[in-house]
Amino acid sequence: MAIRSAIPDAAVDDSGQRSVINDFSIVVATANGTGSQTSNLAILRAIYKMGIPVNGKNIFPSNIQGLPTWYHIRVSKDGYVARRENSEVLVAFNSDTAVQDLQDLPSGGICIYRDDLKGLPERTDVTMYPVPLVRLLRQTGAKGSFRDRYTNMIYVGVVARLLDIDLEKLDLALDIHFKRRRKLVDMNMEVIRMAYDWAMENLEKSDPYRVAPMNETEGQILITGNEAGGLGSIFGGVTVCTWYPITPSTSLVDAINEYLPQLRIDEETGKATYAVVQAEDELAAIGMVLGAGWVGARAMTATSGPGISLMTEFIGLGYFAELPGVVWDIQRVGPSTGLPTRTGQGDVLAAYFCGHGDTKNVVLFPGDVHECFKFGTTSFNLAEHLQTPVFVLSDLDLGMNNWLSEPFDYPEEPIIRGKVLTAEEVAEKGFKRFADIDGDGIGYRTLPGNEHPLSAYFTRGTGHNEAAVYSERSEDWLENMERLNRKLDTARDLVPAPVVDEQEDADFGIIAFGSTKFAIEEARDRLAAEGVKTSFMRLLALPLSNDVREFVEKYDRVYVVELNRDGQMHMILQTEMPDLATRLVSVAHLDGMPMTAAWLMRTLQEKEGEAA
Amino acid sequence: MAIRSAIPDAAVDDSGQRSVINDFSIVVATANGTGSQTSNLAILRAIYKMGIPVNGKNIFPSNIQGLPTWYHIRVSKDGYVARRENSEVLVAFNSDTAVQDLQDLPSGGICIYRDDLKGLPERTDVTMYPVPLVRLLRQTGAKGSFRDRYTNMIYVGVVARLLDIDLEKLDLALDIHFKRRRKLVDMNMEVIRMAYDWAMENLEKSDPYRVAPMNETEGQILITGNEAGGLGSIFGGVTVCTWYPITPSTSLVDAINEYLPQLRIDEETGKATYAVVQAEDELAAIGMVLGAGWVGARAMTATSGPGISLMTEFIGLGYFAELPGVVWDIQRVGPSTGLPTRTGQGDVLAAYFCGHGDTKNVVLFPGDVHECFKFGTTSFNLAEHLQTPVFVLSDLDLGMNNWLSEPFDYPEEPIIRGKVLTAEEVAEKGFKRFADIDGDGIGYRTLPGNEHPLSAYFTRGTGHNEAAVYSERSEDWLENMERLNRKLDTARDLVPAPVVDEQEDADFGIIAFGSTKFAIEEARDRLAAEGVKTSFMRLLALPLSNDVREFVEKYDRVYVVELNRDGQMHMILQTEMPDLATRLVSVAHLDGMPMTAAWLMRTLQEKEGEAA
Amino acid sequence: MTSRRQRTNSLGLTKADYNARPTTLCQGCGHNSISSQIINVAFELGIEQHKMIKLSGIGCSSKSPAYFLGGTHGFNALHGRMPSVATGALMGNHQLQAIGVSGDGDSGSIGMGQFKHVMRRNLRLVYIVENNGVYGLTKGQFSATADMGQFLKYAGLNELPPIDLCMEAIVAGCGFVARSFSGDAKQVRELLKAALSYEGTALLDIISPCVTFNNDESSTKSYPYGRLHEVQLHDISFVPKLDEIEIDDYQPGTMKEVEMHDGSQILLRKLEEDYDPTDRMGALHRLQWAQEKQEFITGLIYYDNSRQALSKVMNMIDEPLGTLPNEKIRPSKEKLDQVMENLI
Amino acid sequence: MTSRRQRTNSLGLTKADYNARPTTLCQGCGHNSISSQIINVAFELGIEQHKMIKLSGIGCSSKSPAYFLGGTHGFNALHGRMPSVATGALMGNHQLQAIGVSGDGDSGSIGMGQFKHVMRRNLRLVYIVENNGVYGLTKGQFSATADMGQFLKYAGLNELPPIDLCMEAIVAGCGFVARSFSGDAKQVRELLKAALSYEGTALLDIISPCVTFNNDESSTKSYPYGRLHEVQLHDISFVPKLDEIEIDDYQPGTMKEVEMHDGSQILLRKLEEDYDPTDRMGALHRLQWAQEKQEFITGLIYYDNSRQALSKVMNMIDEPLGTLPNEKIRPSKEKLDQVMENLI
Ligand SMILES: Cc1ncc(C[n+]2csc(CCOP(=O)(O)OP(=O)(O)O)c2C)c(N)n1
Ligand SMILES: Cc1ncc(C[n+]2csc(CCOP(=O)(O)OP(=O)(O)O)c2C)c(N)n1
Ligand code: SF4
Ligand code: SF4
Ligand SMILES: [Mg+2]
Ligand SMILES: [Mg+2]
Repeated sequence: MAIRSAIPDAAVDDSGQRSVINDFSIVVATANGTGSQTSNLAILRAIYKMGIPVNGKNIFPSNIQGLPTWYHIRVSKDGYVARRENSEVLVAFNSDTAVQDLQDLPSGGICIYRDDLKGLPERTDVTMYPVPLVRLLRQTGAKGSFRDRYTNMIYVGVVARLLDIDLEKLDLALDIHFKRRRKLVDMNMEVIRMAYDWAMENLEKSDPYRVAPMNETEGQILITGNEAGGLGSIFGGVTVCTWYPITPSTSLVDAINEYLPQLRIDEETGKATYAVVQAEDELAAIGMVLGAGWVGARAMTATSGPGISLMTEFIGLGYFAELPGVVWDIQRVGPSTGLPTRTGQGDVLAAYFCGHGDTKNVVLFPGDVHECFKFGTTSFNLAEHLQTPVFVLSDLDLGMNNWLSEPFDYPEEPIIRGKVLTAEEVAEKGFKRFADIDGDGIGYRTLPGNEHPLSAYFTRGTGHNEAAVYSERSEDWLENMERLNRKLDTARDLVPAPVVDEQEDADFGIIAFGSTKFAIEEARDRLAAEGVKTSFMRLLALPLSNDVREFVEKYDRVYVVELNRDGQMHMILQTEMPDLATRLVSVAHLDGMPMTAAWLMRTLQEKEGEAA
Repeated sequence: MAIRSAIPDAAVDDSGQRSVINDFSIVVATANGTGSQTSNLAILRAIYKMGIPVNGKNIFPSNIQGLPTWYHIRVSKDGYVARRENSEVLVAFNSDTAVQDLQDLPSGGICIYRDDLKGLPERTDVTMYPVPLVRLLRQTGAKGSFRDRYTNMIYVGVVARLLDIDLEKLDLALDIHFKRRRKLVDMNMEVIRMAYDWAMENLEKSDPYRVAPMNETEGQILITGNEAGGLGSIFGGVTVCTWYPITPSTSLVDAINEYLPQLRIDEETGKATYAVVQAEDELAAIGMVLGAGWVGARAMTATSGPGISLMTEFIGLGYFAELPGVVWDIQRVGPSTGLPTRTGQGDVLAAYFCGHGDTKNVVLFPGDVHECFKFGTTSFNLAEHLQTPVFVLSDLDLGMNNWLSEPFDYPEEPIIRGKVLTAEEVAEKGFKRFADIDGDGIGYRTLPGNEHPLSAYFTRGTGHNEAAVYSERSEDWLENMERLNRKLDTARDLVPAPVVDEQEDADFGIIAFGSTKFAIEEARDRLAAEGVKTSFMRLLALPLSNDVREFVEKYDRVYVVELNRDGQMHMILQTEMPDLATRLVSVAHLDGMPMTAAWLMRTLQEKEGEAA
Repeated sequence: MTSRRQRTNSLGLTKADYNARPTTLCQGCGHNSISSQIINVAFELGIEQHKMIKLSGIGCSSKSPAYFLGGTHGFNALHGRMPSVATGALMGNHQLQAIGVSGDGDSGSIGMGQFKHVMRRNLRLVYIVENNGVYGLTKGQFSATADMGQFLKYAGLNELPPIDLCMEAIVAGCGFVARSFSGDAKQVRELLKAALSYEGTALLDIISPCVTFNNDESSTKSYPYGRLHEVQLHDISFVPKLDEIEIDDYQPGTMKEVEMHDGSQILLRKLEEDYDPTDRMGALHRLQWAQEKQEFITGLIYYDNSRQALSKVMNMIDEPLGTLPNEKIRPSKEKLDQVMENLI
Repeated sequence: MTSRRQRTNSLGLTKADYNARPTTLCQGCGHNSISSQIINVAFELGIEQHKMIKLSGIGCSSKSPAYFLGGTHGFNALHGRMPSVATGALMGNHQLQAIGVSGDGDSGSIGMGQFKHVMRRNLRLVYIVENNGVYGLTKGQFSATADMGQFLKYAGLNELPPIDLCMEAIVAGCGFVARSFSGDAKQVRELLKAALSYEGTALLDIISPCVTFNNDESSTKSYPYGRLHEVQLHDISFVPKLDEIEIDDYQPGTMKEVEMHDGSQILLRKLEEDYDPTDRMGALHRLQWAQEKQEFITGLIYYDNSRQALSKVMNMIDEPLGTLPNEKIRPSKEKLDQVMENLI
């Protein structure tokens, strides 16, 4: 099983020229806070408007201005969207990193660089395209902060020329970006055109990389996981959303704040059917969620690792007092403050066992923007049905980057409010808050405001009996905790089942979750092309549903692939299937970057070598 | 393997009377806040001053006054100190619980009760001793709050008479309790004697239970685990102790506060060599610990489950920024506020994995008061040597109850301050905070105040390189996290090794930790008596040392015994030894009460039955 | 037994209907008196229990909601975190009237941040601090409201200055700030009634002695001290909007009437000549002065109803959010398609 | 290049010796000016860097300790938790002089509780809030010090009243409370010097504009607003204890001298006639007034040195606890035996 070279084989096109079409990556190196995001998104959008599958990943620093940022654009005719280890096209516009950036450029690649960069290494194995930035800038007449913005438009023009990006599509991209404010669009297009023209005249294209129109993105939307999650929550019926800003979760609540007024103002009264509260911290944010859940609201918050740590005490309360609530954790790299602008999957244990004493929480793992949208409904339904906090673990890569996707269908999953008794039902059947009438571990609850005098009870984090009365009796404690375990078992059947793709006579199995799916799918295709057959189970939730066992039983080796150091999901799988523990092989790695297919292939190959 | 009856076989003594000597339990049922603790401790002390091994356990409610409290005294000539399921001698002085208390009395037992109790069940299989409380109280002439206290002394007198407790020893016990304030002692002894005399005249002893002097407790001390831990910390060199009150940890800091002025005032200056700060909450308490650890102090805090949850974010910082600090967690029953006055071992996962991202912490498990004392030094040494937060997981049973013990030896373990560079050493060798010079994962640190200009560095929870400079580079992150893992491996060799007691040809192994050791030892003795051989490994720490694997490899079945619902240690053991996972059988149970040998035997028997 | 007709209120309920489980607090604990007054007030005002919620943190004080208004849903939250839970509950259902009970440790120590921020937000919440200067439930440590220089058997000498929760509330933007004494039943009642009519967060800082750990007369939080030293700023009475107001002995300049949003009135018969509870600076001044002189002033210390309750500020629909029908909380397919259209 | 002799201070160090890593904050950020003033002051006072520590929470502001005094140990803690870490550090070594840097979000939102309690404890800490009314690092949300009614592009309209950290500090017991403006370099410097001489916690609430997210002139936390509206209460100068004091133009009644514990003096040339920073009530009053009138007052708002630093209150041994030799921290065998004896 050989690993393919990172650079796709160049083909020879009709004109007899060696060419690589729609299958390469671009990396744009700039400093943040200069507006380069606008330029990068314009390139991304223009390519996708040309019908070509494309994906953008922003590798940005944890500050506001002036530190290195890399924007990776993967153009892939086959629709692969995972990160690639190398980019063939480098736009070296950041003097602080240019030397290293150029060193990292693979042989055969091209480097578009501002010609005032000093001390660049000599490389004869790549094509160098210098851009006389200062002169071109002078031509624009830009002053002050415009200099930065126009700098970025200049590389757009040059890239467009060199890669054959359609100027019309660039115009369209900017038009979308600037929300039809034509003046802005025109000003920027002017610079782009100027640079384009300059490049046309002055740069001789001598490399194989270019794009060519396809028809693969028609009708697709471009959206981040956080926007999708925010929209999903709105269509899932969120009524109370509380939060405290933290990267990379902030844009999820931003999306909610943006869309709510347009989607959820009551038409009759013109009033809000929702409340969004910026809390003073995460302790307050989760406290509000549980308070709101208690009175019946579909309540949520969004945060990241440090916020989860701070919420631990409240999550334990939510688990034990059986309060619904949804917590989106857009994972970044921990422990501690860690790398706030890098991606990972390190909060699996923190979420699943969040709380002291014996707690186990329901956790969902969306793997793409579709699932982010979908789980907006699913998470609330589970939280209300199971009367417990539900985590949704996304990550920075999925959450903050833009993904091409089919538009979202209207949710099929109905809004389910769980076992809530009305006053009439209390009158009819009586009410014992924690009685396990249905044998599924889930009691019936009443909401404050219920007029029946027997509906009132006291919610608490202290020991209680079936009737919700304070109790220190051993039997009450035991029964209650056993019922909570039963409830978790009920959850196994309710949570979304894993997505399975099995190949007959597969050499081994792979289990993973979340956004690593893109790298895994690509790696599987490439392995298959080399004759290695694999089966893939993508977990969508904890607790594990029972089909996980069946899957593992089928394979001698099941690789558990995840973006963390300790193999956290691997641990959980082992403890739930001790008899199969030795089949489960951990493939865990965390360096802050999204997983690549190449890394995964290499690692699987090594491990398979060891196993052989 | 039959389980023995809870009541020890009665023997026939010299005088031909059936008698059970020094081998039974007493339970005193009262309400809290009435001063009954003084009476119960007096009984306990008097018995131990008679040379008889004895243990007392207070089962008290989470309020201040008026709710049911049970004080269990186990008298055991063989020195067993675990809780027993039944007590043969009931002192029924709480009208709220008397009916149930009497129902729980095993056949053949005796009930000493106030004769104003209403509606007691008729039982012919037990001996009833009514006490005319009101009349006796009137005789004392007690008024106001004295009525409560004397009520309690009255049962002391009756119990003393019926069980043959030496009045001299009771006098001695009160003398100790009241710190030689003879007037108080005499007032109370007068009531005791009065009740004793009344019982002598009016109650005919017709049951077998009594105590008789032995010589088994000579020179032993009576101490709680929390006092031992507090003292241990003082001899371990604590300099900064911060805390926020929470049951059942408060008395640990109380002991520190009590002993520090007598042990650690600097003799020359009369000033304090320590600082104890009551923080505004647990977040602040742990923040102070880490700040103090950073400047070189041996800093600690004590808390319980809810406090651990609140400390999660800071513990992650301590782990990642590599700051020493000690956190005593005197475990109570969780999740959430749970049962604040009941015991358990439910914080194993919460402590070991405390923090989001990939964290793993060092955790110590004292099993008796000796180890509580000892770990006062060990915990600080590990924290400073490993530059990381160290948990000490005790529990309410061990921490708050009084235990007979040999006096503590002066610590053999020297005070170790870890790898701290002086200004001279920095000048000589240079300084790179996180360089792994010794290959053990532990860098050298400098303390603020170090005069060498190169000694200063910036401590942070964000990504950093070897030189402690902020870094978002993937390689730096990876290297650093791998080094932290190496450090954890180093810890495996440094933490106290498990205590092992193996029997040849043992039928199975047992792994446990903490205060369950008493029930386990008793159960093993009783099993041995029935021909069942067992080997026992008591873990003293996480991460696991390497001998754990060796132990498990020897037995087909290893029962992992713990006081929680989810078998938390069992999970950790499984994940660390997947190849042996199926040998590890979880024996987990949590109802708030200390474990009993009888329960354990029953459970092991069942499981062995299943295995057979 | 003779069956005496029991007094009933406007709803035909007896006072006993407002009881809950028997208290497990110490006999004589100030907190119990406050619970009684809550029961009295609810009975007298004819409150419908299901229209209320009661919340608390952790502590002896925070247990008390279990001992009043058994027909009201209650939430015993975490130590210091009642305010956030109350905020969430009142966002989820702003029709409910909320009583939050906390302690001085619960609000002044661990809960300081949430205390300040709930005051800023101004939800419709009666926030009662049962202030005894001590941690009752954990047996006698000093809380942040204990006086500097105070000595306690358990805790020794307190060397930190006290936090004055009334001052804190005013500074944080609270518009109804009162101090009272659990031994002053009438005042507690009238303040409670007024607070329940207030359309925002109302703080009642009620000195409520801990008879077990802090009741020595040397403590400003003790019964003996309170009884001897209480200085009422005014004699307060609350007049619900429906009542005919009848003021006997009206003397000009001795009475201040405060008109509330819902039409009720607070009548203040001035005891301290020029105290004006609507003057923010004056209120701070008076508190500061009282702190320096260790004076135990009680009454309505500050009143302002210029701020709107948060639910109004947020323009929330009249119905409780928590129980809106599914049609109102899931937008239509057309709307989704529109959104998708814009993302293409 | 010509080698000009660089100015050196009493330790023979140049100003550059007080630099640290280059800033990564935005160009023009107010926080950078404050860092510069810290460097200037340390240079001018001839501070030995190893005798200090610098601490912070999380935020743009909290990054700044990485950009001054490179020879000083630093601790970048958690969001809102600098005070507790500083407290621990100063318990472990009370010989150190501590500068804590925080932001308005860091101190006023998530850190409110720790802010209040560190003020109560009164450790020797210069507590600087780099106050820009906004969350810089998370890109422009309102913080708790933002003005009511303010509008921001990102965050919309702020509908909550601002928290005034000076008022909060005074109410909590802080004895050195100042407000300044990062655009007023001289005042920042003099206040910093005085704060460093203060034997307790000194709060410097420095309005420090966020040029990226909150620098519109309509914002009271912007440069344009600050430049136009700053009202200095006095012209402040700090005179270290060794200096000969020479006051020119001395006019009776126009100058106030404040004598500090260590013999230094703060000279206040009155600009606002009857402002007396040693009058606690007056200070609260003035702040309250300024808040109502949206006046931007700067200067030493409150000064009181009657409270002792915590290490004195706790009667701590002179040497730092953290580095006491083992003999001093482990009691003798005899002492253990004695304790054991008493437990038998
Ligand atoms: C996180 C957490 N820390 C500590 C405790 C322990 N605790 C329970 S009540 C209490 C103090 C209560 O004091 P206060 O609020 O004044 O109430 P009081 O009992 O005096 O009425 C403490 C520290 C807890 N329950 N949770
Ligand atoms: C527990 C936690 N929650 C949230 C964050 C994200 N965060 C980082 S800085 C910041 C706000 C900083 O605002 P401020 O203190 O005013 O500093 P500024 O950036 O304005 O100087 C937040 C919310 C975090 N780091 N940790
Ligand atoms: S301990 Fe104090 S506060 Fe608690 S119930 Fe008893 S008297 Fe009340
Ligand atoms: S975002 Fe604002 S606060 Fe942060 S560095 Fe830039 S200007 Fe300063
Ligand atoms: Mg209290
Ligand atoms: Mg700010």
